[in-house]
Amino acid sequence: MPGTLTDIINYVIQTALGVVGLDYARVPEMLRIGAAMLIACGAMLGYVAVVALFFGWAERRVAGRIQARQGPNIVGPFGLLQLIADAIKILVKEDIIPQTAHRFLFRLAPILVFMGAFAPFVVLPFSETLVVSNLSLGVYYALSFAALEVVGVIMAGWASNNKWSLYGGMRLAAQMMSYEIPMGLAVLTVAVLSGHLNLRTIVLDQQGYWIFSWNVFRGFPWAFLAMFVFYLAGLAGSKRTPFDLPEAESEIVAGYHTEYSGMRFVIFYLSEYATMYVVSALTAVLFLGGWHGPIPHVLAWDGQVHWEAGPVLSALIGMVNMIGKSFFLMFVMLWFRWTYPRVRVDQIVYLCMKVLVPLGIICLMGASAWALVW
Amino acid sequence: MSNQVSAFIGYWKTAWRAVVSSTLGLGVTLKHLFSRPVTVEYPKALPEVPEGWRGWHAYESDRCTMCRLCEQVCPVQCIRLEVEGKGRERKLVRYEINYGLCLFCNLCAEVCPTACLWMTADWDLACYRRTDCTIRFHETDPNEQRQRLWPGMKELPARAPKKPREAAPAEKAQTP
Amino acid sequence: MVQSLKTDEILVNMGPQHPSTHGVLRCLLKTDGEWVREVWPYIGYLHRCKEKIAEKVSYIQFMPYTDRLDYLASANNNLGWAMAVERLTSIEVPERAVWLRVLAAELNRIASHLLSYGTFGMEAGAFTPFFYGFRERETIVSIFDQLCGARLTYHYARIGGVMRDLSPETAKAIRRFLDEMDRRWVEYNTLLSDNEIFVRRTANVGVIPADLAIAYGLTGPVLRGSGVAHDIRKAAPYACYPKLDFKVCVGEGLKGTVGDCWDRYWVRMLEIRESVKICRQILDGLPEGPYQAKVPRILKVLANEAYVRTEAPRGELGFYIISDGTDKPWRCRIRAPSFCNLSILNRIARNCLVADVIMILGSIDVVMGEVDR
Amino acid sequence: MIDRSGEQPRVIRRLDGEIARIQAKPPAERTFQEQRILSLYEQLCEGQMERNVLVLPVDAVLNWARAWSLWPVTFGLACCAIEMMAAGGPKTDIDRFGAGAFRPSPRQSGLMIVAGTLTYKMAPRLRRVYDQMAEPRYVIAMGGCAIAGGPYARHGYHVVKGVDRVVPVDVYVPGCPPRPEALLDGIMRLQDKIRQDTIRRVWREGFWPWKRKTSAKS
Amino acid sequence: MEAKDICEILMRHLPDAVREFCIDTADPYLVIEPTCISDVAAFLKNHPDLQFDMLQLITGVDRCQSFEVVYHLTSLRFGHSVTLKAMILHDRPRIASIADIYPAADWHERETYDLLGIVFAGHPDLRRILLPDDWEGHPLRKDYVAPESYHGISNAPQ
Repeated sequence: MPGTLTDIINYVIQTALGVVGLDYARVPEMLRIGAAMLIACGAMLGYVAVVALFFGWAERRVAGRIQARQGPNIVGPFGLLQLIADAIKILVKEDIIPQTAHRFLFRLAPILVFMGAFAPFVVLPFSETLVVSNLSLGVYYALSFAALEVVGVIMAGWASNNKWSLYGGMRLAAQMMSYEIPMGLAVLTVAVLSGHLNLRTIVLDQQGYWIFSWNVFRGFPWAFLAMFVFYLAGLAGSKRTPFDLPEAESEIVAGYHTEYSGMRFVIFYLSEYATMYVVSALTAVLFLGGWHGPIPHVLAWDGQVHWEAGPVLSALIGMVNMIGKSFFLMFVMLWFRWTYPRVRVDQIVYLCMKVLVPLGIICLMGASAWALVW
Repeated sequence: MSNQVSAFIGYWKTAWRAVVSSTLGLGVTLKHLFSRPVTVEYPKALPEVPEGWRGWHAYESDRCTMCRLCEQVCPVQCIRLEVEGKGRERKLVRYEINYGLCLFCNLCAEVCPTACLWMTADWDLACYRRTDCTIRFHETDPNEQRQRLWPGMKELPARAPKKPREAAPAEKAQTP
Repeated sequence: MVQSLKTDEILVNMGPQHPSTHGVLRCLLKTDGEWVREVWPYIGYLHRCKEKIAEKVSYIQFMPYTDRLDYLASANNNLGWAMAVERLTSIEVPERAVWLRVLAAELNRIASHLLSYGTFGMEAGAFTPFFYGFRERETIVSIFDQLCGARLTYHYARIGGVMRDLSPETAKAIRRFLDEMDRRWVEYNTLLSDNEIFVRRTANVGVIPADLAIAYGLTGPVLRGSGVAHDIRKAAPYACYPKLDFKVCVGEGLKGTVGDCWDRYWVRMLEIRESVKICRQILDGLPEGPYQAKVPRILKVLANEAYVRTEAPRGELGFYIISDGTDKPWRCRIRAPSFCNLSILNRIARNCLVADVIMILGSIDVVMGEVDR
Repeated sequence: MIDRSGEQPRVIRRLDGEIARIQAKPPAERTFQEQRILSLYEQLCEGQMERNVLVLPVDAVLNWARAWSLWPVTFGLACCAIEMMAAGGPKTDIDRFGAGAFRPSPRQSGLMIVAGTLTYKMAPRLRRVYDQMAEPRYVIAMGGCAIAGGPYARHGYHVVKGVDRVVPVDVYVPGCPPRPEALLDGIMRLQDKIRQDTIRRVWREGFWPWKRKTSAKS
Repeated sequence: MEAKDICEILMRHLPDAVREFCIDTADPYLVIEPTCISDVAAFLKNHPDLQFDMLQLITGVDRCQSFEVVYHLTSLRFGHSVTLKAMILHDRPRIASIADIYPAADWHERETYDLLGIVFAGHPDLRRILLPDDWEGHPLRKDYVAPESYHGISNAPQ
């Protein structure tokens, strides 16, 4: 089993200290693993910040071009510094906690929401070796944290003692109850197809004939439908249009983050993009073949291998494939946002329960029948 | 039994219609994504304001006969005219328009018998103090007055000497 | 709803500062969870004392104030006020001026419906139609820039004529815009009207039966959406409408029952196409001649009274003027269509979700400047 | 006022060295736009700010960030609200200045554009929304009605004669309604004003949240 | 159907209601007794060949020594319209409300009460609609003086 990111970091620390002359082996096992894991999570946090900043800018530029206008273009070369200006401004903005709000829960809510959004990053692979920790229950772990985020939002809604936020919180409760089930069914279809819950092995199963070995094409009718079920449920999970009911701007003022200002509001903003990335990356891993992408790792025709990418190069190619697919799927989310109106609360429950769940069950039955036969 | 069947067909028909209409909608936005934006980037490119646009005024005090018609016809009385002296040797002291009240309705320009007050096509008047919104116009030559207020301002388009209106204009001087 | 679960109702203030209340309108919602039991609209946050000003200002000077009544359709308001005063003083208006006023009114109707298309889409959650609507509206507004020198408050009509003649290049610009509007109209429908989510949000929501609409004095697209083919341009033709042929657009319940939000929205979209047709006919048949009759500078009106009604984009706009011989009206009462259309909100927005109240309010399409006068 | 002499004014780099750069140029060949910025800058200096305010480097960064991400709260009252929407529209895109994100709730917004007629019934609401806004907040009074009561000043018994009787106003944009470009001009003037701000003055008033006065907490 | 024969039908059915029929102004109007306004309205609405189903406008006019309440009714079916006027005394203006016959009258009457102080007896919910609830005086009266200040915001011009 090739090492994970923490092994790489461990190895790097060991060689670095070795060069300096300290013997890193004497440090107890637990500390070494902990230090490597901490550094990996720090890197992942930096990656989340970069994704959020980039996609905050991309959202306003794409929105501009779709709406026949320019979008921010004066601040940086292409308006790139716009999000940095927003971030600095909001850092020094006054941070109001309403007197009538519940102090402790008001402060705790954004932390929970960000935890729920950031935790799955540990499991998302970028390439064969670049994954923070290779959990054998990777998919299961990623999905369970979506529920934690919902607890944070409901807490934010209730704690800010504002009728509109209360509505926002309750709406997400209804929404969460409805999108969890189809998401689970779609994931089960893939689990049945590849027989594992470990993300890395799921991707390794999708190796072979270039693109056609992806799950989407491999288990053609079932996995193909399951991808749409998963993606729509993921949209509802990351509160994006057409399911952005919890912070419906035109109906319930600003939804659950009406009373939040300053740094706490940015944490909500950050975690929205984090969940968007998690859903896109999971779709890419489960259905679109993870790091086996348009750029092949190995050139082989009529049976013998002509060119084999080295370990570092294959990690790089894997990363490009993986991030490319995730960013394209996130672009599709932006595209949806500026095209579709918003559904009503009862319509989202109808859609998830009456449309996505039957579809998910059909895919699951089909995939399991197929797995029995082959 | 039949309504179950029709309900079932109805279910799949709406699902199909949803998919088709959504993809068409996506097509429209995609087409716009790659088409040119219509933005006129304000500080770099200026908006093309037509010549007859009703912006803030220009005023020639030497043509003015201090008849106070503009002061009376203005619905909000934002024009203040101060004159000293009597009869023939009246002298204009102050001619002010308060743009905090002004309606930009062009009634004053139409009623002025000697056309000494007319509306130019300039629109930018942002300022920090409310008193700056009242502009004093009592200089003799409007261009020289605008230089004093905002040096470097372009010359006003040369105006033909009191051109008669082409169609049958509202009689100005005629009072019943 | 599980009856046994006794949930107490809370009063929610969809306050004057709310992203989707079309300006400063406050709705007090009595809600049980998301279900709205009662809606009490509170208006008056933009009461600018228009009728008191009408008594203190002369007929000619009140014309710019009518721009600010329904500030999305000021050319229609000018047309109404000018016709009311001309009815009182029986001034004879040259034919070209009448045609030019109706041209400005119809162009303004297109601009007003485009904006209501954009804001209705935004209330449903789609932000893009708002920007497409505004892109077309910018072309109309630049046409009005050349025609009468202002972007929003045109003050184009005068008592006895219009302010400025239609120059040939403005006419060319209008024709270019009308052709482009036909092309864009189809695009708008694929983006919003036929979108399944939008249809689900608006069909069968806020259904107004025809008799209830008439009883509450609704007029305009709100009334025609319920299937009543009442359009003052056809019922009591004024200005040059008898010479123009156009269709009265009525809601037929294509996507749901007759008189739901989608029908009112669809009537406005059809009216955009009708107004494009009308503008083309006006441009073709514009008569020659003077554009302003001779009107004394101080207009004294004998003791008289008249009620003149015109078809504004939101319904029947009426001016009831009582004159007393001086140059100032004794009493001027303005029948604002939005004021009457809004009075039915409490009757139909019951037992629906908060999101539906927003859609019903958007489909009635009120302008607060006109409601509060 | 924009120079009409046909020479396209350069994009004015809005970083902090702007005022110094204009002052360095000899007065003869300053373009009209720069001359106007200077005249308004002098107004600022002898206004309530100190005479020649020393703008620290940290100020430069904070002011640059605040100037370029003014998130307006949707506060459209009347006709000027339509022109404010047109300013947000495709032709004169306000999002280029970073001010396009119209936040629905006052907590997250830093700029309040009072566009339209303020009446007595609406005045307490306006004051409450202003109080709820987070601290570095700015107000633009757009349109004649917000400046001095506009067309309704003489006989309007129910109209407040100017918004500065309710909230402190930073920039006035006259016009009835002003063009969207005039609003953009107003926002650029506000950005000039923001660049004169310094944390030294704000520090004395208690820059950090726990020192803030409690009124904003309501 | 012309205003004249509408007036005749009304004279025939409710002789004591109609005071006079005046045609010298641009729009002819019927002056009716203020006491029987509601049954005139009910009659005009339900009569088979009149059917005035839409109330366009209710206006209050301050004639310094008396108040006038003017009703504009129209029929969408036949296209004709009529104007009714009721004169009421100036010191305590009261008239019966027709909000139960025409639901449209509800808001019109509240506005007339708000701006002119005419009390409509029997109105379901007679409150001020445009002005704030604690506003004194009725602005559209000829003898109205604007207040000096309201809640501390002064009304003095700039």
